[in-house]
Amino acid sequence: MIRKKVDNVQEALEGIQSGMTLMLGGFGLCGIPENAISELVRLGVEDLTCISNNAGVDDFGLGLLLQKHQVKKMISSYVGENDEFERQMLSGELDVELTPQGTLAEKCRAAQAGFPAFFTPAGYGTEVAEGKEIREFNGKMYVLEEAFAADFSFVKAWKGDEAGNLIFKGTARNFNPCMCGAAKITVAEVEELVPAGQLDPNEIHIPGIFVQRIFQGTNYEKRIEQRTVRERL
Amino acid sequence: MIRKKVDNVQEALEGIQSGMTLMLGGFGLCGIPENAISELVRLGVEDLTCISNNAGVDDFGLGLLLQKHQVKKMISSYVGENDEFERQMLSGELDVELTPQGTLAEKCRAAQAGFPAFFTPAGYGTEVAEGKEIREFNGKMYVLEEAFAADFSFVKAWKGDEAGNLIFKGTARNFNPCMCGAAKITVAEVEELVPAGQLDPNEIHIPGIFVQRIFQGTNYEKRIEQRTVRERL
Amino acid sequence: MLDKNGIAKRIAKEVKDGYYVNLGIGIPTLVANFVRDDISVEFQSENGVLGMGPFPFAGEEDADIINAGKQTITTLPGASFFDSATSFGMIRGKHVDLTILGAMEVAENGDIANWKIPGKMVKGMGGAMDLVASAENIIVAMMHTNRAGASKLLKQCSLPLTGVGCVKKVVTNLAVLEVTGEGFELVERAPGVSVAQIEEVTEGTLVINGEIPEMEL
Amino acid sequence: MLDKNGIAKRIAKEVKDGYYVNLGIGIPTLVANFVRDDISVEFQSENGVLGMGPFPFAGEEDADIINAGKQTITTLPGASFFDSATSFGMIRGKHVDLTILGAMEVAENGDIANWKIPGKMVKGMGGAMDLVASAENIIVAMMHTNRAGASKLLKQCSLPLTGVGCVKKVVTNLAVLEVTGEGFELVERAPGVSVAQIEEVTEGTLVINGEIPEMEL
Repeated sequence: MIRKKVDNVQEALEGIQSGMTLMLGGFGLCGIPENAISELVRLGVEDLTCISNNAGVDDFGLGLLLQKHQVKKMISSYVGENDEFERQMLSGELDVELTPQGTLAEKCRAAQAGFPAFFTPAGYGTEVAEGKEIREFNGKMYVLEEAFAADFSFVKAWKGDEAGNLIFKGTARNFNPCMCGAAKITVAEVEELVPAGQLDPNEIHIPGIFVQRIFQGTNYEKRIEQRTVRERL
Repeated sequence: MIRKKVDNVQEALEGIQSGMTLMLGGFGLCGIPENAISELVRLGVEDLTCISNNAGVDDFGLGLLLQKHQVKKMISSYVGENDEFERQMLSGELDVELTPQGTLAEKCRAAQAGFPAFFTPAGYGTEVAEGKEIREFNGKMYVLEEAFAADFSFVKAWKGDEAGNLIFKGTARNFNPCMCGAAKITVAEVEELVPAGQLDPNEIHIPGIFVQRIFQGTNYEKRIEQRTVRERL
Repeated sequence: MLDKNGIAKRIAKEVKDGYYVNLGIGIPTLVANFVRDDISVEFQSENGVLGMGPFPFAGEEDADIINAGKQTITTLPGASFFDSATSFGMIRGKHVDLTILGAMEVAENGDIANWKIPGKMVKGMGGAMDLVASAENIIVAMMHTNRAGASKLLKQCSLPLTGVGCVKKVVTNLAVLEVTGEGFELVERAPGVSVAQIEEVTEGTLVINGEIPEMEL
Repeated sequence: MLDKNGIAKRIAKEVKDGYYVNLGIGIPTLVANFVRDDISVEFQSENGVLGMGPFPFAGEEDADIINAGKQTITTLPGASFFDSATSFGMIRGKHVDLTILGAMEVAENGDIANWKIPGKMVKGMGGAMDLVASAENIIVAMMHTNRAGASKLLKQCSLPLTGVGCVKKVVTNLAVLEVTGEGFELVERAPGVSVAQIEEVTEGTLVINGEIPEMEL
């Protein structure tokens, strides 16, 4: 077993520098690497390029990094629900590359799995396809998209073991598995870290080979963005 | 819940015809759809094109279809351990398209996930790349490979539910998940079929949307190709 | 004239037995409330769940189980969770049978715009570009006019596109229209709405063949 | 001169702490038996397992748990199972640190042939083409000559290629050689084997710099 456990978030983020490109898992505030984001804020690294489906909300998640102007560029699919993000983008303070959500996921997976490029129908005929190669296959038009290249990938899992194996919970899975092994260094934070051998090899979502560092996270807030309930009849 | 359960292998193979292209899961004899293969032999359909990593052994697995000359063409990565396969191939009775194993898996996954083509480094500079587009990305050469197109996909899982959700066991997983939803109709046979709701939504390897028909298989032989043991000290 | 729930109710009639359905944010989300309960349907949300159920009862919300609108949800028997790449594999691979989404503009050739107003507002495309480029059966749910009263059914979209030639049907507060080679073919009128009222607020070519029935809800 | 186990034993010295290693069929499989037990290594098998352990005891074989050579295996704590697409994602994505495989021929520029003898024998490439096209650290384990006594270390491969310019190191029953721009650089001799003996059965350019040490096993 190759041991991936590190003692805390400080150790997990060793080597992080201003100007780097980071991947961050999560959809909205669901499944985001809360501990890593806090530490990025504390470290004050700047000029970051962040690949993340959303950018949190004004006062939580990646919104915390935006507030402190640590982010130079966001690569995301959706901006809604974050006024500061929209303001910085419209004012030109922040460079934003909007990417269709499925393309965003696959550009991560391509980096993970060693594919330099793939053809997808998403965005054909729109400004997303401008400057990109277009090709017809079986009568349908496709856009050539390239794999991402990133320095660090920060993901959040439910359970993990010391070998770096990960299991996610519910829809907190989302982009997290696609980002594992998609950057030079993948850092996983988990709600419960167990010794190797305690997770069923058949139930592992992401094998430890895709993870370089794993640590037990603390103080998860897991804020709900749109609490929606139904009436009891 | 959309019900995918059918009563038996006969019902599961309804619509199968000579001349069709089939995907069959399994690696060697591990995780092969034994019931579907038996039924294909019984039905006597001919001129089949079979996409499968291997072709079984002489008297089991896809070897049974080869023996009866039901196969016109095999698309596989490895022929070893099957004398009849090698004989038919070298004599020209059988058309064989040898494909690198990772490319084979990804051509299935591309069909499942709606990608018409992808670039892979496998086979560059070899006869596998002949006639295919070659392109350089970041100083490395890649071959453009296209998604498979198949009529039926036959897979074998460990557990499944009536909604078509699948869980595989050990290395019997192999190509099976990649082939689900990669053909017009996916037929899954399982060792244990349970009502919807009995599998944990978090532990499902293949969501039911990729499966059109599921049935409880019978009489699994699960033959071991290379029984290898160590001495008790 | 229909309200948002009315539009959702009419669209629910398009949902057939055995369909996997992806519902966009807004009016489309309401469609789930009106699907007949004698048919089998599964709802997919692109953030990674199939087999979505109703919203949870108060106190039973789970922050780890949400839909693409970031709302807390529940799951039904037969549900499954998966990652984003697999989710869009379902969508791109045409395994989802029906996609229902909102729009700012629809053109008579089936083009759709719903993610950006240059210089003013950018929400982002989210999963919409993947959905409209992949799905074969796309229904747009929207009001017939924008807040300024201008038609949203146009000869050509003026806003940046989300997808080209992909919309098959539009259900608004006033009408049901099919996108054909000739333009928007008027199929049904909303209760109490006249053909003339619809013509007045449809900037794109409106095709009217014979008597147009009022919709049944 | 080494036997197959000797070749495996020498190659085991190339396996470093923290390596994920893919072992091909034949001699490479034996390497696992000789890796130092004070380092942490995980073995990957491309049919879908990471963290392979030793063969099972008789009576404990599981038909559902095999390696790429179709042999029954066991797993160690920290193991995981996955599908073929994910498995080759590990390989193609360069997550596997070392690949050890057999060959019929190796050329002095690093080309390798190991899957086909036209008209005579076709085993298929299995996962070898993906492995050699992706891995940055590839060691070939083979006998120095074929059954007819002809050299397998050539100026150019005569058989259909598996991959081009990819082999970094070759360990045979006679020697350890590194593939450099100049040819096969002789690095070590097998016990009791002279440089002259190696020269005699090496058809490709053999580079000899200074004294060549005997290998330590």
